[in-house]
Amino acid sequence: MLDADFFRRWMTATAASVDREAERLTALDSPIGDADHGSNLQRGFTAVAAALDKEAPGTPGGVLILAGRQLISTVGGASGPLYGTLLRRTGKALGDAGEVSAEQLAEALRAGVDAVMTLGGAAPGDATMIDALVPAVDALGDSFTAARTAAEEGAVATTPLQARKGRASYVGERSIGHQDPGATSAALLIAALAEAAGE
Amino acid sequence: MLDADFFRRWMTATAASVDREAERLTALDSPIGDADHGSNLQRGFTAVAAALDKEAPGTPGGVLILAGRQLISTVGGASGPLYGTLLRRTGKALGDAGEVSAEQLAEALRAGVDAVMTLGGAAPGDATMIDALVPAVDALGDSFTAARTAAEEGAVATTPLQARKGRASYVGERSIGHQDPGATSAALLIAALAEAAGE
Amino acid sequence: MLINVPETVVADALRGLAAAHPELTVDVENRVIVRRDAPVAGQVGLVSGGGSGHEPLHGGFVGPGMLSAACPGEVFTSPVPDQMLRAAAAVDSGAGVLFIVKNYTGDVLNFDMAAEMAEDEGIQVAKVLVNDDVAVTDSLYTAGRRGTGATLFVEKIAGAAAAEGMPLERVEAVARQVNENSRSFGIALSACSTPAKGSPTFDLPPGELELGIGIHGEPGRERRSMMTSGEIAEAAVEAVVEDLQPRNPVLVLVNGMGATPLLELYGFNAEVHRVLEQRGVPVARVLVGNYVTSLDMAGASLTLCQVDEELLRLYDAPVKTPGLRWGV
Amino acid sequence: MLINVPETVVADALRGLAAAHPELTVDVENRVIVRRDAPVAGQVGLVSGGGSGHEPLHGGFVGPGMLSAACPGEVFTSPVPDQMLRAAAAVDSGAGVLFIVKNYTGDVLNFDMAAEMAEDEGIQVAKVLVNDDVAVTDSLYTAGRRGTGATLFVEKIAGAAAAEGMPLERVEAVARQVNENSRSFGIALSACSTPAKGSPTFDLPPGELELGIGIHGEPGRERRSMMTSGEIAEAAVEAVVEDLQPRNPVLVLVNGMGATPLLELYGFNAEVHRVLEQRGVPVARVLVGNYVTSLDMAGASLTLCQVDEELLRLYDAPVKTPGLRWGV
Ligand SMILES: Nc1ncnc2c1ncn2[C@@H]1O[C@H](COP(=O)(O)OP(=O)(O)O)[C@@H](O)[C@H]1O
Ligand SMILES: Nc1ncnc2c1ncn2[C@@H]1O[C@H](COP(=O)(O)OP(=O)(O)O)[C@@H](O)[C@H]1O
Ligand SMILES: [Mg+2]
Ligand SMILES: [Mg+2]
Ligand SMILES: [Mg+2]
Ligand SMILES: [Mg+2]
Repeated sequence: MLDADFFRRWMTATAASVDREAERLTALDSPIGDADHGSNLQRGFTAVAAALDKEAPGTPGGVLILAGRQLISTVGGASGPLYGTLLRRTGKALGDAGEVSAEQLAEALRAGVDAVMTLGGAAPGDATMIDALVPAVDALGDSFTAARTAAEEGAVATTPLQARKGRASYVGERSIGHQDPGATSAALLIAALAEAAGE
Repeated sequence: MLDADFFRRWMTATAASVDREAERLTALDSPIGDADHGSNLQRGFTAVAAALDKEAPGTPGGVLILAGRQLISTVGGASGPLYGTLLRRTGKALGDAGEVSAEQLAEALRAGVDAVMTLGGAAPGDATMIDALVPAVDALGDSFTAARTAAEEGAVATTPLQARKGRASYVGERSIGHQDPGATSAALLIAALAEAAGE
Repeated sequence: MLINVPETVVADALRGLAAAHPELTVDVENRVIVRRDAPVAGQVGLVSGGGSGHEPLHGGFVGPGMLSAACPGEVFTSPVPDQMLRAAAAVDSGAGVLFIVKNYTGDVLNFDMAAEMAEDEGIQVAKVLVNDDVAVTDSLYTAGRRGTGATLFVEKIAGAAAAEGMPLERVEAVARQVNENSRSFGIALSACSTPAKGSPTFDLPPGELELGIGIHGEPGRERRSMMTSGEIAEAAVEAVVEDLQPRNPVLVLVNGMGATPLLELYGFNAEVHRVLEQRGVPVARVLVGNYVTSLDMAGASLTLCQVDEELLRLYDAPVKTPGLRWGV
Repeated sequence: MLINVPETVVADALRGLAAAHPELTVDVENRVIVRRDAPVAGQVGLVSGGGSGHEPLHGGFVGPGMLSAACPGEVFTSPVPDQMLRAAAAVDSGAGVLFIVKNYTGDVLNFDMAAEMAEDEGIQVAKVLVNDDVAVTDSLYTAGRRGTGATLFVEKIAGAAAAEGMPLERVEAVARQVNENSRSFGIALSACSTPAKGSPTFDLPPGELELGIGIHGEPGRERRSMMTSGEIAEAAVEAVVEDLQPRNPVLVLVNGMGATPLLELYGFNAEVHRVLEQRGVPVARVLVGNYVTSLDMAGASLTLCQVDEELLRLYDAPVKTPGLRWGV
């Protein structure tokens, strides 16, 4: 079973990996976007880590709702509301339970990803974070490691696609050949989940 | 004896050589000035050549006065009034004569150079056009070729000097090591004189 | 760059704005710029905002006759809902608040969230989306047309409508009318450098240019080898006029992206006018300058806004902001 | 560059200025920009001019409350006497004309020639030389201190004096007083490219800056490795304040050289104010923007102008020009 501590570890592992990869995320956002994805998420997850330190919610749902709110209040851009909604909705779906199973997390995460798709209007294949999140959720039934691999493959698979949502869509066909920054950061989020699980 | 035609040839030869060397003059004006000396003189001597074509003054003095007026009316910058005054005053000193001797020209040119020194306040050694003009006038008693050589040596000799007049003075000691653009164009003017004399 | 560290660029600019403009209330910590006399009784409040780096848009357009408040985000990053909520609360006199939102996923999502939160607090909110950029043609398969230069016209004209005491629905309708009658097209001669990245956001060798750029340092739709100012004007006017098909006189905005000298911008304006005249498009008013910028990008954009008599009257109405001022 | 060919850059810009500003009479062929209602009966005419590439200076400062006419030369090249003569004739109402001349050999010589010619035609001419740049310290061995940012203050305040109907000697005295009480210092983060040369006028690698630059693309007095905005503000304020030793409140101009984003300029303004406060220099008014530019140079200059009550009143007086406008 996964407790609040596990979810805190997930968030701090995400914060650490976003810190490490911030330059790469921004660089990916340069040729097809506005060169801010790395600093956006860095700002957001630094705030998340600080808030969790300070408030230390006692339930998995509480951790993710707090994290999502922090992202919404500190990131801005497209990724702030989208990642914020992802974590908030996932957290809400987890309810008040003090511990949750991997299956419950998978189900809740699917609700979160659905909310992101509703909010942003992106479908798989549009070359967005969705392309990493959906396969990850699908694979989560097997293992965290499988989810990580699926997310990473999903991110890489955005490279030949033409972006149809977000800023990258503005460059039209010129987005082809570039890996989507949001899909890349989504893979980091899922990798951090595996890391929190010790996998 | 030198007639109006000789002075026209002097001016058109100057125009041609300024055209050829415009980029170099502008490049010299870049590190210590405002990168316009070549285009300034090109504009001016093109106008001089056109005016001489149209009006064809019949005396040496008339040619230089017209040329000087054209420079004043079309060049602007420091070099416009200075070169304009040089030619106008030289022309005035030549008076109404239909032909003048090389000695008369040397004397008139000295009056012209003096007028430039009065107008601009520069003395020899200040790293300006004066550093090419004064030795040229001094050598003109010998031959046109001697004047040309003296002007060229005078121009080269500005390189180690610190500019004390004009824009180049603003960069202070950093003007040391750069040949003065105006001294360089003055050497072209004197070289064109030798060319007009067939030397 | 003339900065301290990338992290404090926006806060530093807000402190400097406060020092220069005592007629604005600048909340540096919460990143909200409000005209000092807000809320103005009986007047609709106008709130806009977006990523920083487009100055004077939006903070420079706060003041009588234009915006009531602006929310600057990080560079090229839309602000967060908390900012818009705070701004709405500061400017609502009870007559309601209009959010003017440039059409970018981030701006739309954050303003949407703010609108929900504001309505929860009893503030009546209307929203208008600015989407004038004709370079984004195929909006079915994109995030929709971007909001660029027309934002200035929407903010100016809706600001005048609010200053006249029009009710929220009217101000919103006017703003929407301005947007629907505006189209823009931008070109870049160089990329810009964001403080965070420190180097150009994309590679544009001298001698080449990008057609159909936005205002966030993103490359355009197409790369070409260098064109003359006249050829660029032809391309821009064609793109805008073909899409807008104006029948009435137009407001013309010849906008610099940041690093293009005014000398060149005025020269470009001459070419734009030449082409408009050839096409028989009557010009009502002209604005030339750096208004909706993209940091230190070299280039320009053209915006045309077709106006009827009411819109023209509102455009001409007095405005007193750091970035745009006339009649007062 | 956004140009047709280097040869027509100035003429193209003048055509574009004419298209944008019907309130100005723009003589494209003879290169003179005159306010449409000139000569204004009973008022001294104010004429300035200089090389192009500094826009909005000077052409953008023509209008009620500021210049009567401006003469644009080629890029960074002072105009020719014929232009000033024509301008003087156009604006002289019989009350005489003041030439406002930035201190550069070329400007001085050409305006001097024009003044002689104008007086030959019976126009009373006075001249004021602007020489505010403290970077040029050793003026015994140079062409003297350059004229830079203070030109804006001289033109604005003398313009207000003329608009009040003051006689030529008074307007001249006011202009001289403004100049004597003004000092400037500039820094560059990049060189500029002139249309004729097409590439940067000097080499300035990223990560280095030039202190003590002028406005003609010339390098400065000293090269340094990159400093923070705060450190640059300290250097600029120190240079200006040590030379000016102000006792009265000052007008502050935080001026962009052309390619520095407003975002950075406002951040720089914050630092300037911090340092002024530390030094106990009281600030009367602040102006932040690209006013006295050097094409696409990145960088900024600081100008302080110490004012008494009369100068401040004249500074605050209405002005209506393309580049500076308030009170009307
Ligand atoms: N409508 C959308 N639905 C899902 N994801 C989106 C959408 N729009 C953008 N994204 C994701 O957001 C990423 C960009 O985030 P970021 O750079 O932080 O924001 P912005 O685009 O506002 O600068 C994209 O790479 C993409 O994965
Ligand atoms: N006071 C002066 N006396 C003599 N020559 C001068 C003086 N000032 C400048 N010059 C000459 O003019 C040249 C520069 O001319 P130019 O570049 O055309 O004008 P500007 O300096 O106005 O841009 C200098 O290289 C120098 O030789
Ligand atoms: Mg981005
Ligand atoms: Mg020069
Ligand atoms: Mg962004
Ligand atoms: Mg010059």
